[in-house]
Amino acid sequence: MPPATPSERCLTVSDLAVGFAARGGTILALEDISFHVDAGETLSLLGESGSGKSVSAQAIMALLPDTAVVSSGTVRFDGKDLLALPRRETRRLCGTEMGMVFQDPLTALNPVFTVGDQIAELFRVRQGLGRRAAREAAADVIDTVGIPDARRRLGNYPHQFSGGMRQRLVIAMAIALKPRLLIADEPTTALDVTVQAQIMDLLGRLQREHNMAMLLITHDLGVVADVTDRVAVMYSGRIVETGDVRRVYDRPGHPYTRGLLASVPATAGGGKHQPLATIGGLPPNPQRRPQGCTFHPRCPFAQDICRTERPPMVDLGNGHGATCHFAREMVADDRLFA
Amino acid sequence: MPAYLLGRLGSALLVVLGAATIVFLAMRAIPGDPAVVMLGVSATPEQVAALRADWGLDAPLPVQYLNFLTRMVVLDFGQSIRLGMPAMQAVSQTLPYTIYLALVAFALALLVGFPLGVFSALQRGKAADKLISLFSLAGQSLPSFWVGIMLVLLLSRTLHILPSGGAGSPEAVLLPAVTLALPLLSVIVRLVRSGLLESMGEPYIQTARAKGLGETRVVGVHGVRNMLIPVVTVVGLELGTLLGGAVIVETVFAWPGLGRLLIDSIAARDYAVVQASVVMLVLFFVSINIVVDLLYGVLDPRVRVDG
Amino acid sequence: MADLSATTTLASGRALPLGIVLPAIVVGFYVLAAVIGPILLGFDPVATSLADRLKPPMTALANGSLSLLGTDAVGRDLLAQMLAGARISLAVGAATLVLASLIGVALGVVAGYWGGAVDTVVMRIADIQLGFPSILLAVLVAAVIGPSLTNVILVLAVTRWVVFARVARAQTLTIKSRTFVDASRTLGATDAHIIINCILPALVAPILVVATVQFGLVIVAEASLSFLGLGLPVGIPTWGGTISAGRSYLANAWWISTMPGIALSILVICVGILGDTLRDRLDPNLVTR
Amino acid sequence: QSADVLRIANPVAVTSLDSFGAQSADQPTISVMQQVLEPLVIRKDGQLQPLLAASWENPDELTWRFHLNEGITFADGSPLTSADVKASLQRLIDGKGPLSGLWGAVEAIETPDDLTVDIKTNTRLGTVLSNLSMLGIAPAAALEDPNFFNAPFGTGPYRVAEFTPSQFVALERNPEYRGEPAPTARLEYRYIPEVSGRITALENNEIDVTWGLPPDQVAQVRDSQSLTVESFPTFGNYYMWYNSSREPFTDVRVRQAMWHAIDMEEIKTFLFDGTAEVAKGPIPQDIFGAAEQTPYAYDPEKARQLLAEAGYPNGFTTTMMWSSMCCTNIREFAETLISYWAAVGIQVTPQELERATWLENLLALNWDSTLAEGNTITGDADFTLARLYLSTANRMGYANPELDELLLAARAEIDQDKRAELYAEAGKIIWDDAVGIFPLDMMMHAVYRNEVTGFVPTPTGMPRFDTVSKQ
Amino acid sequence: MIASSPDPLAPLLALDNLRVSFAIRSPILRRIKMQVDAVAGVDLAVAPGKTMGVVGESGCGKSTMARAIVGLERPTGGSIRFAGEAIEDADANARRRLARDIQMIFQDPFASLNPRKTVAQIIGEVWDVHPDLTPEHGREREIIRLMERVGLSPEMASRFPHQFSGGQRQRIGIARAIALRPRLIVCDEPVSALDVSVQAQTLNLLAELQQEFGLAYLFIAHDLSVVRHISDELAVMYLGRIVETGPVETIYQQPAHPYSIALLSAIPVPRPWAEERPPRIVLEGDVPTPLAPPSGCRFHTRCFMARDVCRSESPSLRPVAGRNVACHFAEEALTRSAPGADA
Ligand SMILES: Nc1ncnc2c1ncn2[C@@H]1O[C@H](COP(=O)(O)OP(=O)(O)OP(=O)(O)O)[C@@H](O)[C@H]1O
Ligand SMILES: Nc1ncnc2c1ncn2[C@@H]1O[C@H](COP(=O)(O)OP(=O)(O)OP(=O)(O)O)[C@@H](O)[C@H]1O
Ligand SMILES: [Mg+2]
Ligand SMILES: [Mg+2]
Repeated sequence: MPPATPSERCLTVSDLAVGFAARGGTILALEDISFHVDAGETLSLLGESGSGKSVSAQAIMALLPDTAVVSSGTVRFDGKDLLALPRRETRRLCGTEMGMVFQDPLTALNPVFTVGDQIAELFRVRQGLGRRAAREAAADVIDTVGIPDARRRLGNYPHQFSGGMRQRLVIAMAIALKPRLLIADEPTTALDVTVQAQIMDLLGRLQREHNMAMLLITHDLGVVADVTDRVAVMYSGRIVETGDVRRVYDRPGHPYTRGLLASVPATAGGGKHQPLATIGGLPPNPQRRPQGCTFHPRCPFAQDICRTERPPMVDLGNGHGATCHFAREMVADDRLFA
Repeated sequence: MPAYLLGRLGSALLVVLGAATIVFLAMRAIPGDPAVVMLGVSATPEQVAALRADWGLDAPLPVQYLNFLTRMVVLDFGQSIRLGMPAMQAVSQTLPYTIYLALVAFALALLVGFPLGVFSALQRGKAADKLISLFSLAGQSLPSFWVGIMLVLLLSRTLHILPSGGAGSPEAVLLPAVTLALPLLSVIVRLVRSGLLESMGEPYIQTARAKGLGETRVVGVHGVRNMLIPVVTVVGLELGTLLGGAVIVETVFAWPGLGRLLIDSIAARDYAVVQASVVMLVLFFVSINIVVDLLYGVLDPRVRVDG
Repeated sequence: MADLSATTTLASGRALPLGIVLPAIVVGFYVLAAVIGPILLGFDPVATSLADRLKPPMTALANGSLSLLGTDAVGRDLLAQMLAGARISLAVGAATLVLASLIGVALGVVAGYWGGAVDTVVMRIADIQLGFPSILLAVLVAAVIGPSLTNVILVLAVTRWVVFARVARAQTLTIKSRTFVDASRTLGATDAHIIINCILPALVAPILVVATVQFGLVIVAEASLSFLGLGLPVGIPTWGGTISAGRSYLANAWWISTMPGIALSILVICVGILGDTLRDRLDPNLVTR
Repeated sequence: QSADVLRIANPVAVTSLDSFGAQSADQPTISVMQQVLEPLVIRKDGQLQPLLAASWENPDELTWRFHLNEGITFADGSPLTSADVKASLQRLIDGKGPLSGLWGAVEAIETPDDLTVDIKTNTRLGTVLSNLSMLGIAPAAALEDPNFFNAPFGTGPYRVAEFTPSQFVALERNPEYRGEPAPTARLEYRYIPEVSGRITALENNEIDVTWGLPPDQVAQVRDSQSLTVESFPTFGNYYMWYNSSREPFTDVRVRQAMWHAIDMEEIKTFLFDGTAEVAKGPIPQDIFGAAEQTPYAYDPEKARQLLAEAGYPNGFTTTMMWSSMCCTNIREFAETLISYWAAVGIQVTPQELERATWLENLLALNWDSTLAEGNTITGDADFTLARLYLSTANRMGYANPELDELLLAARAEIDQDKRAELYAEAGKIIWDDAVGIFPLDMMMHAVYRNEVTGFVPTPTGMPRFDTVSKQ
Repeated sequence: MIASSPDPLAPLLALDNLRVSFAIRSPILRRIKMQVDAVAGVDLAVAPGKTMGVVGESGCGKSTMARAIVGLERPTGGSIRFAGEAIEDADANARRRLARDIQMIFQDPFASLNPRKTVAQIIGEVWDVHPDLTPEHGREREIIRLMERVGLSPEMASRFPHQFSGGQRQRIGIARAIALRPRLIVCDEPVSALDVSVQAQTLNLLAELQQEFGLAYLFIAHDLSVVRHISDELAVMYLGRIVETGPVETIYQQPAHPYSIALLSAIPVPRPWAEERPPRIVLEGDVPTPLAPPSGCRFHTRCFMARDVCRSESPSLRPVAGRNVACHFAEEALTRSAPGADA
């Protein structure tokens, strides 16, 4: 990986491991998670349901539930190790330095307070603004996320907004205090295609305006391609591949990434009525992950070594890496993407 | 809103009417005759008949019923046989005591139960939580007359801290209020605890945390406010039954409330007072329900009727 | 789609937590005591012994036996009386709950499933029931049929059905709008089929939970009826009856009221814990009263 | 607490102060009102003595003439006149309450002058004096006022200052009272139904005096340093009636057998802590007209033998009902009796009923046997015997022409000594025929704090406090 | 079975001006506040053995239409014909008969399975309701056969839904839907809740089943790539109406309704650099609520081509270039969406 100058580096996660206390032992939700996001850059965490994307975000924002145990790793933000700080200190960075957009805009807003109150609360509590000034500021933010008639709508309750507008409100809240890092956990999953396009546009615009670093969490391969610089693909609590989007998509170094890309019906309409490529089997139970490469039971290329040895992150050049014993062979294989 | 209120009032009136009819029929269906109760062992049929005629009880049932309903409209329930005064006067002399007792108990339940529930939720799974849970479980289902008796035994008889009964001194309300409050308090503790836990699991709490708000504010403002909705619904209902539950507590503590009046009046087959008490109790109950409904609208903007 | 196997059903053979085992043992002990207790230590309501009256716990009686928990106002052994009372109180509790839940579930399901006028009528009746002083009801029934076991159960069931009806109705409302009910409908299923196959099974857990809370309340309510002189006939011992009878003797024989009170409390608390644990395991979202 | 206020706890609520109507026989009402309204004659130490009336005579057999004392005034300053007496008696009769039956024979009340009242009857009425002892005289003008009974007054030492039905009554000194003013300025009655509540309140100095304790709790209170217990006989007793119109109680041997099965002495000693008297007649001995009878001996053998003779060698099954609100330890008492009967093979099912239901059953003769408490409040045997034991009253299915004759003759007898003899005879029949079982005569236990002095026992069971003071 | 249609080209299912409205009651008032026309006059035809894809924004009435077809909602107007027979007013008995021909697969594979029943019971419910259709070789064997057919191991028959993954649950739902050998399956977003890899498996299964049993699908989805992959015909819905319908490739290659244009341009594609795409059109504003639909053309509030006439006059479906479009300016739109044209 080309070493980025430390000044532009915004967030660095290294060797993060998070477990959950559960009946019948701990669930290791994250293992060996390392990635970084630079200022003005977008990193996408891509992966299927349960692969650990949200837990990663929660770990950074100190939002993990009490049952979670961070067993190792560091999260460096602004030179500080957030995991070493008391939770209270980390929280203090939330809102001001780090903002977060949640998946479901309906439930992410408190239903019993007006949106004005909820946004103004940020200014009042975090910046000590007076009631009126806070409201003014709130109106301004709502305006910047493109909700018309902002001032009047301050007094409305979340249920009086449509899904897309709610998501904009959540975004407004996340960027209100101009954080340097924005974490967006599946910000458009609950939305329609056309609205999704609006929201992604908005996020892109805001990111450029504020030169924010953005960590975008999604399971939609398409969304990633549009707005992302780099991508990290997660599978069963681990990052299996990371690198520049185009490189990863065009030349996936991990069979899982490869399978994922293949199973999307081609938008171009090719292969109509042809069976889609699929990944056989099921994701492992996090309490009983297979030995060696966690993907090996489902991997069409699995060899003996995959069953016994955990593959290291193989450097494929230009910041592209994959945790597969045969990553180089994968990249060299031209069968899939001619 | 007025239309809504009207509809709600309409159904409330229906409930009152239903209760009134039932109490009217019930009093006449049960054995025992007011005249006989009054005259006692020596009652002769002639005496009984004369008294019944005096009280208008010799009229046909439908006539009595109609009479009862028409006069009920102006809250006139007739004369109390036992007390020699208008039944409504008897009720209005005792109802304030019951309402006072219920309100003190309610306040107590709220002031103690609410913080205890919040505390318990925040301490989830810890020893304090378990202890509070046990306490609330006990408080919810222990017989209030037994609790009352034990409280008297302990605080009044043994420690001489509080008066054992009556409404003579200002502190006399404490023991009956505590006894009456205990079940409600326990319900509140449990509701608040589970409500807060549920509300704390909602995504908007994560949002609040992600805003960097202190945990106190997250719990105290965002958590508590949402938890109020289920709590108010149940507590409102319970407040209504608090009045009914007062019967036993009033007996144990010689509290001169409506509950005692009701018991004594039933025993004396004092139709007018029983009818008045029941109608007033039910009226109170449905009013509280309406208030709760309205409050619900205040607390939860999602059900607010706009425009 | 979190790990769903975490929501283990009771049937799964995992080690049961103390929250179930301990209270279950206690409740089992009560049931056992109720069943065999009276056989071991018979209670004869007419075996009064005036010389032995109001004896404190651990007193040797005139006939040489030891009274573990003392004697009552006519010299009958309190322990024997409580054992016999356990049988009655438990029976009353169980019978009442069965009756109340049958009525409540039936009405609640009907109201919730068909809604509209039926719903309105049932819920208004429930309102009347809730607002109506249950003591009057007790007097009514007691007076009309005379004090009897059936009566007490009837009165208690009538005052309890509303709770079950409400839960059943609420649950029916949510279940009937669930997709799997739609799925049954698209198969052409009739209302009866849906009620039997979709609604009723979903009611079992919440009703069971409500029943555990109500169990304590019902036993207590029976006691309260006895306290007001509307309970079971004299000569049929119940905990409530004993507590109530002992209240005039608080000054000189505290044990008469206290002992059955403690026995009752322990049972009620244990059943409550069972209910809580059950609720946590069966339906974490159910808010019960 | 001020020595000028005596705090009294009622075991039963004072529901009304109208002593002329429904509550005319109501003990709590009379108990308060006897200090407010005074009768023409009063029963003192078993004797009827003049109070408002100075003297009386019978101009003829159907007329009772009373001469009122001169110069007596009501608390409002108005003088007592014969019109007040007439109005009061008339109101009692018109009130149709439980005492109005005592005056069924009255034909006219006349007031020849301001201080003379004539009560004319259609038959001879021997009970006029004892009946009058229950009639407090209220001012005629005030009786017209519907609100009078919220704060009634009369010629007595106290007048009512405050009244909340069922809760609270306060009496204050009557400034116009002709005699020595009552030692305590204010009497406050509070209703505390629970025994333990009353005792606790007493111990905690929340009240000064109460009564109505169960006999078996008295010993306990006696031990208390700060309390005094006064126990004294009353006009009240327990009785257990058989429904003599029903099998097997139609047979006198059965009735007697059941009596013989019970050890009254043991009941008295243990259940009543010795604070009751084994009955020696159907009414307590202090009542006018009572005569001592020979108690039935505790003799289970004899009981069995009598049963066998009556055709029930193996006993029988029957029921006994009572009112749950009857009296303090009625249930224990009943259970004890039932145990005794069980010992001679008679299975008695207990039926504890609500009072109204009990009364309805009682009047309908819809019962086998019943246990109850009676109080001859007038202190005159007629009140109990002639009201209840006449075959025309048909209270217990027992009909005996001889008894009827005696009782009617006694009521019509103006000569009080002769009356007493007739009642004695009637009492003996009731006793020997075992119309019911008369187990115990009740004692009253008044408990007060040691500061209280001057309490005078009242056999009516309705204590008065116009002689009581606090130090 | 309902009389088999003589003409193989006649539509199996035909919606004619179908309307479904809901009365909105305020929560405590219980009185009708307003009317939502969730489906506001839809014409649609599904050919036997073919797949009709339906796309549209959330809340545009797709599910309501689907539910009306299977009888879960009562239409307030228009007609539904199945194999030529009007079924919109079918009573309970007729519905039971229809259930043999029309089945449904639901979006949420978890919610659509009774959590208290085993897989065998869930599939077997079919014959609880239709005992007369119980296969000769017995229920058990048929259940096993069905499970095998949809790719579930028969040992799992006694498991409960929560013991399955999302994809497996959806297979259970599919097994139940095909148990009666229906002719039409209404699929309401059957793969939306599934991860891409599982989605592919499910789509493959549906395609196989169609081949095997000659099923017709009404396939609702919001993922346009999925719809394109599986459908023969396409209907684009907007606010309770169909704005464009026709052969799927025709529309994809050159949409003729501005909404279709925007929709297709907004599809995120995994490798945009590898495809030639029309320029992205990001629509302004939000979807109007069906409680107060805009006058005239319902899309005019967000339309980048709207003129005055659009505000007043509601366009009806008309044939344009091989498909039906409801737009006053379909021809113009067509030129805009022509490959290579600038939007
Ligand atoms: N509070 C928790 N307790 C126990 N396990 C948890 C908890 N939260 C998450 N997990 C587990 O951690 C793993 C990762 O979950 P996470 O929510 O990060 O997935 P995700 O990638 O965000 O999936 P999705 O796309 O469904 O949101 C899962 O196996 C999940 O079961
Ligand atoms: N039972 C109902 N009562 C009232 N309104 C309803 C009801 N069901 C649906 N609606 C309304 O009808 C409209 C269409 O809903 P429908 O569920 O059919 O949309 P959809 O296209 O399936 O959306 P999605 O893509 O979100 O599933 C929506 O506005 C919805 O709010
Ligand atoms: Mg997630
Ligand atoms: Mg839908």
